Amino acid sequence: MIHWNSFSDFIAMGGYGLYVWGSFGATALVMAIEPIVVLRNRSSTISRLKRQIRAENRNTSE
Amino acid sequence: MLKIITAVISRDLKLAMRRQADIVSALFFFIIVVSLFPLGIGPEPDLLRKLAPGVLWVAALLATMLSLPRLFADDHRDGTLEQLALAPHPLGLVVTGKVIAHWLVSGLPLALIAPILGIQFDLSTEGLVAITLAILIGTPALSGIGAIGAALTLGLRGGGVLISLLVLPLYIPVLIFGAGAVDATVTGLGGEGHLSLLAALTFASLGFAPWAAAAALKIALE
Amino acid sequence: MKDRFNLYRFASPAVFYPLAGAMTPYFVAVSIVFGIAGLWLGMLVAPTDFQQGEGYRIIFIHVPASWMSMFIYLVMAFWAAIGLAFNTRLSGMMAQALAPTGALMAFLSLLTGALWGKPMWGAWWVWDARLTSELILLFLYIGYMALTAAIDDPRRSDKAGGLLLLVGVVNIPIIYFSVKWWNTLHQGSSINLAKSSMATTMLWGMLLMAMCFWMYSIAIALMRVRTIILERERHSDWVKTLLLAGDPK
Amino acid sequence: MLEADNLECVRGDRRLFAGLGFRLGAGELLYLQGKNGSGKTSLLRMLIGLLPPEAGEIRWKGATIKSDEFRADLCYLGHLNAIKEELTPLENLLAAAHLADEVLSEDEAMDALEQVGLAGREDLACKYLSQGQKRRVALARLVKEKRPLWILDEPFVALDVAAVNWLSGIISGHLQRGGLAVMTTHQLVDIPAGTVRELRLS
Repeated sequence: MIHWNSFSDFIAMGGYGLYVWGSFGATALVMAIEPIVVLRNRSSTISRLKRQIRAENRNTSE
Repeated sequence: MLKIITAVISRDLKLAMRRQADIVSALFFFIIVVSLFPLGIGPEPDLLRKLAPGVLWVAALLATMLSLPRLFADDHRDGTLEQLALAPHPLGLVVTGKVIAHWLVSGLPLALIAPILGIQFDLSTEGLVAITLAILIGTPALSGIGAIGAALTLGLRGGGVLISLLVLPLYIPVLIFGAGAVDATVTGLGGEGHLSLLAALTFASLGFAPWAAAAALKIALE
Repeated sequence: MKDRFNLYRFASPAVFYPLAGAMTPYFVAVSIVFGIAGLWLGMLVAPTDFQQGEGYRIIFIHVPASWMSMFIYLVMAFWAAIGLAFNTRLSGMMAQALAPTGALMAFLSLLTGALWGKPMWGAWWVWDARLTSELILLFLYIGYMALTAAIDDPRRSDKAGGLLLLVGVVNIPIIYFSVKWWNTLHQGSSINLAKSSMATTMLWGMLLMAMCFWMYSIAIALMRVRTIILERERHSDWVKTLLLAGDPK
Repeated sequence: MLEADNLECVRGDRRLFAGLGFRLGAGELLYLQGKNGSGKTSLLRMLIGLLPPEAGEIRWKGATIKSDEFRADLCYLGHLNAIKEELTPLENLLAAAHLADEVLSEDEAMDALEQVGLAGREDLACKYLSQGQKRRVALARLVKEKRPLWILDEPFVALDVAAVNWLSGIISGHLQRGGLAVMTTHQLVDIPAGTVRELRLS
């Protein structure tokens, strides 16, 4: 069922290896970095908001 | 319905006449930008003739965009825009008047001066007629679509650059058919097809864009 | 104020926030499953294309990315229309959450298009009608993100951005046909990216990858919208209690 | 008859006021009191239809204010003078009237300008006028104003005593003719005619 007869053929990709793995690599990179950026943004927003809320509570409680 | 549009047009034209610096500066921008290209590309006539439609049209696009912020910004700053929004007429009609007034002050002069610049590019007489006609027919669409960009970015910092980001992609069909019309005429294919499509774009823009710009103004005036 | 039962109560950010949090993992999982199946079919099982050899396999990324860049823009325009019509705050947030992913999809489509074009037609960039329209679509995304970033007041930024999306979505067919006209006028041949007869495995591979990209986009949008909700609703009580009750999931 | 009920205004993320309502009949003036930032200007912008309320409704003569008819009855004077610097006072008055579908002859405009003490400066471009004079050009619109509903945002600000008395005379004349007015102001000015009602925004 597998089209390729050896792993090295698979990597060579009929001579188009650079282009095929280039585009897959780029896509994989994007789909890895984007979630990381979103999550880091989320945690920084949460910590910033927490500080703001604590600051507000401290002002109101004084 | 026409009364409010003509009222807005006459007001804006009177204002424009009082401050001719803006009209002339956009015109000189057009002239200078167009004249730069031969200096960059080189003087061979046949190359310049080939590039003329594209260069003239892109320069016309940029010149129109330069004067877009003025459409609403001055009125917004001195409070007259609010009064216009409170006029007992649909805001879309008021904006239509402003768009036409803007075209009379920006698009029309560009069309009148285009043939003279065409000579720099060694365009044939049919080419000169075609470029003038194309810019005459196409620039109202630029003013219409541009009004949407001007309304959306009203009062925003960095509005000038922002407008170009919003509006240039929407200008592409006008550019394609505008430049295409001249190109087709010059190469003998006949530019009627392009000009009719350009006219269609202009009517569609003048018909719909002011209402979208009016909605954007209402958002900005909130 | 009597609490009316209506759709808006469900669209309220406070209700949607935990919901989105719960759904995200499922979308991630489904996306991974589709991805593996798609790659398995596309990369391992699908035969060589008699015309383009093995290079055609880039379509398993290029076409899904192009579809998604288009689809996300339409979904954003849908949310914009809802937001402008019903004045619901959440729809504006959804549109803003989708924009970066849509732009990335458009960028990926262009990148993979270039990587595909180089071996096939010898040039990194070909002024093909579809690729050019994709480039313009990327400009539209950048315009939307620039406008919404330039406006501080969230409500105005949603409405102005929404209006730009609606204007953009009306212009997309016009842009596409004018580019097509321009392309056939100057070049005659329009390169058909997937003209060769599609073996069923190829077709399924592409469809599965498209589903993978779709689920991925939803998951990312849900994650991003939760941050936007927190940011915008920071003054409301439910956010304060949520944040003070330790690390919110 | 201007009615507002259950109005709510949210600015940014602060709710400025909620459940606000009032009725204003012919010949009545509504004073909007409240310190800065209490939502006075936002309420005015709601009344003129530029700012949609978060909740609640405003009716003029029983109908919604989102109509050309309402705007035909409305005269709004904001903080800004709403005059074009390049035009002369006369041109400004005539242009404003023309855009608002109002009949204003040149003589009436000249007379109005005279009343605000701009006699002789009718044909001087407004950019050459002082700030006070520009304000008076804006106020000159009220002299011949026939529209029934006036909404004025701090009309007395930066006016000398004589101008304040003159303006209160104009407003009371408007009220006597059965007009309505909604006004925000810092210093309480007594308006001789019409019934004055107050609405305080906490």
